[in-house]
Amino acid sequence: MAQAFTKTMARNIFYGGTLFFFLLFLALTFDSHGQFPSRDNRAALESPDLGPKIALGKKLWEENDCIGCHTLLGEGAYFAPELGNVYKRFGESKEAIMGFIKSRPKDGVPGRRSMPQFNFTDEELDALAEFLKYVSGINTSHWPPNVNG
Amino acid sequence: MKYKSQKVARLYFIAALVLFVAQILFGLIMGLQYVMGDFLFPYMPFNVARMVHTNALIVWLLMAFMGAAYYLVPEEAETELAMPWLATLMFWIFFLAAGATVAGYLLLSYSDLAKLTMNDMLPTMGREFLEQPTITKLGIVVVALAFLLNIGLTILKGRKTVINLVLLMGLTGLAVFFLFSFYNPTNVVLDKYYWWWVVHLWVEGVWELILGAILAFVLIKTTGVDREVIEKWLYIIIAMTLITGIIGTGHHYYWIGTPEYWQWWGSIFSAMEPIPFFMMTVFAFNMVNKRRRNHPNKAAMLWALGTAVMAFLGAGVWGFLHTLAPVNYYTHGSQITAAHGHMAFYGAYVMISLTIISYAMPMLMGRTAANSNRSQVREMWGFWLMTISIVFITLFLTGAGVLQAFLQRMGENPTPFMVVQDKIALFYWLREITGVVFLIGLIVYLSSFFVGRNEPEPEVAVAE
Amino acid sequence: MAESAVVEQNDKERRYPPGDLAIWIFILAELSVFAVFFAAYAFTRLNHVELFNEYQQHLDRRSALINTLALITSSYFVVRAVAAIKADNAKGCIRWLLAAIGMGFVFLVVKSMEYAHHFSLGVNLSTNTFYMFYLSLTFFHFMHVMMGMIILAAVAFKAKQGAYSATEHTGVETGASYWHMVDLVWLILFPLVYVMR
Amino acid sequence: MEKQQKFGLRPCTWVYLVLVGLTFVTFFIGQMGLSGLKVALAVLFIALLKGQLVGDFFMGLRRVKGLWRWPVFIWLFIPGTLITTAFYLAARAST
Repeated sequence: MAQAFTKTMARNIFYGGTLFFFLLFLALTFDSHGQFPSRDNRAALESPDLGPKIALGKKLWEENDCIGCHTLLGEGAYFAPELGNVYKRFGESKEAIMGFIKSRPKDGVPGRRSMPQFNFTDEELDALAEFLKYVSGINTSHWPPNVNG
Repeated sequence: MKYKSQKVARLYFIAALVLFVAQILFGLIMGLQYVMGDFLFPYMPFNVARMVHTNALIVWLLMAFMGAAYYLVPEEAETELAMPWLATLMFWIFFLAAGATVAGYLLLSYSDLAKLTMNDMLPTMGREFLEQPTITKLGIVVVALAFLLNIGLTILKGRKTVINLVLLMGLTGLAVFFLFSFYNPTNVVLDKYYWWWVVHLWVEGVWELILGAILAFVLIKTTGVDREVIEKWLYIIIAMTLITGIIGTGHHYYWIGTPEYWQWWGSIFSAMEPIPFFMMTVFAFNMVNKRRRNHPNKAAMLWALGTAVMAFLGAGVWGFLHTLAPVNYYTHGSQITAAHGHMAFYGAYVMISLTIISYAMPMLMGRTAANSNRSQVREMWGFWLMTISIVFITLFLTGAGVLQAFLQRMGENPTPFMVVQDKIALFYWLREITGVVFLIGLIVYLSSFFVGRNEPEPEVAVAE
Repeated sequence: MAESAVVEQNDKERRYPPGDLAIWIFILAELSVFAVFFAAYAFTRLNHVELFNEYQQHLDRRSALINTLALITSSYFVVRAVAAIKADNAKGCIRWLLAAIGMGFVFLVVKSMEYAHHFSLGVNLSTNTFYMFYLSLTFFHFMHVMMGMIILAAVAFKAKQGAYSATEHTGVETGASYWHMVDLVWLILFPLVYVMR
Repeated sequence: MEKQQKFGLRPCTWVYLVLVGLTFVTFFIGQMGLSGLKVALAVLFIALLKGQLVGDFFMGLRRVKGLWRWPVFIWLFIPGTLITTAFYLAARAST
């Protein structure tokens, strides 16, 4: 197909098509922003009581690289359980989550995967649990399929 | 090699290969931790090994891309690099920053590293693939800007070819979308939404421009096919890539709190994403069949064709396997994702990096066009060992993933995560063994740089 | 006319469709996306027949009629533009192209009025599955109309500069092919979304 | 140019008039509120016919030989079949 298609036209399609679909992507992004408030559990974030706790919880989540073993809403590492729904899995109990994190043995469990002992303070534990509770309130279109994540 | 300043690429390529070794070693550690959970615990928890594994990959690919740019841009532009000294300086800054960051990961606890680097001032750490301390991220931006300046000026003062333009667009896009890594709101949905603007728009967007440009360059050089033909294919392929890939971002927006229409938009467009990869395969084989000369560097040709095939398999086929929302509902965040990730990254980006290294390294080492026959044969052994290993790693992880989805997410009595992990341990063992074969392949590959150095280049019959 | 003889010979035995083949690769990609979208609509409707039938009644079929006529007419004008340039009539070609763009504007205005009506009622992509499809399909198509108009305008501009003639008019055919594709998609979209129940 | 004019009109003009006519047919079917499988499929068939006319006469595919003769036909055929199937299943489920 020697001259059936030309470089100029291929170039025009590249520039035009890219611009076109990027604009479409921006339009959908704009619409998504309109929908986020009804799905992203904003009430918890904006509550003067919980908001700062969640923020601290997310900071701890990040500064201990929890995502390096766990998934959160399915994204992260696949070494340890999904935590987006851990609040539900642990019977909607913040105390259970805090207890679990707190009780990890320092030297691990022989022969098995185990979570490190992070020596969090009670305030930090509470913040982390509050963060995980907040995430469990996000509307994820019924994912994961069941409580096991 | 036509221009003296191209030589700076050698530094980048060598560093890239060093980091490649690190990546594989830490991959093996992780693989072992999957089946022997207490291995190196608590000195090196899994997340630390994983950070080194993934970050080393990203940095070495960036190094290889930069090296590729420093090599091919002057040759395409037919002029010396604008500022060779800046390229060397930036290399050392980048390499030392990467080294310091890895040392930080290994020697400090991650939270201490966060404190030390004052993450509080601009918290960006602790998100997958973007674990680097904020200061490292800023360093990457500086290096990227200096690099773009250098490359941009070179292109401006020289011949403007399509390959150079596409490469420059890809690299600019890479730098621009990286800026979204500095946006880190508390709102997890927003955080994730824009996190993908870095990750997806990199690997399924602008990086493919870089891939296309490098592949086109190597094909022009090794096949002698008319530039005009190769360039129009390049345009049409990258056009299809972005047409499908930009809205294809939607396949990450199914279950993270984003509106449900993304399930449709994402499924439909990402289902089209294999098309450009398929076109790339057709293109590469077509060009090689139409070649006007037989280049003495057979190994580079093998890598180029390998890239085209493996990128289609890894990114195209394995991506398609789980991209449709109803399937992804069961496979999201499972070992299927890991399987796809391994073959796609190897097939597309690792292989294109090794393609340009294979093509350019002989010249950078002072040879005319190719390594000796012995060295090339050794290199091809490395190619096959690594490529076949990655295929099996992918198959084993796919097996693990299918079982995981089945046991953990389907059926009447779904099984908890850790129980499932025990049940599929066999696949992890097989994966780890294959990983060792991959390492052997890598060693064989690296050894090819040291054999037959004083032997002559293979002679080739001139094709008509 | 000597030229028309050449043209006819070209027209009789073509291996490739009119215009640059690159645009046809693009057209095929676009058509595939729409095809999947149509099939998705039909099969999703299968599970929500009543919802789809109910909300279909909320659409303004009269606007859709006007729009269908606008696009068909516009497509026809583009056919005449190609015929004009094949007769070496660049002025006529430009006039037909401008008329086609004008019909495109009619489409955009009418469709925007429809959208304004829906938005004033608070309808959006997340309202329900029917509206998700209705808005996605029509808006995606809407953007194609805009894109097509830009392409036609570019072709008209180049024609004005004298870039095309009876012997060299691939550019006109390329733009025309794209525009017909936009029309073609709407011809299926209109009955599927507005009428079939 | 267009030699085979009939009643002084070009083929493309005839096609245009047919397209307009068929559009009104579809519209009135909608206005009359007709529903049911047969009506839906009739409407679909009209649409596919219109699509084929556009492909053949407007896009000029009728003059193309070989592979490229068929993209529009195939494009109409596959979604047409799928839509027919889906509407058939929907109608069967509701009775």
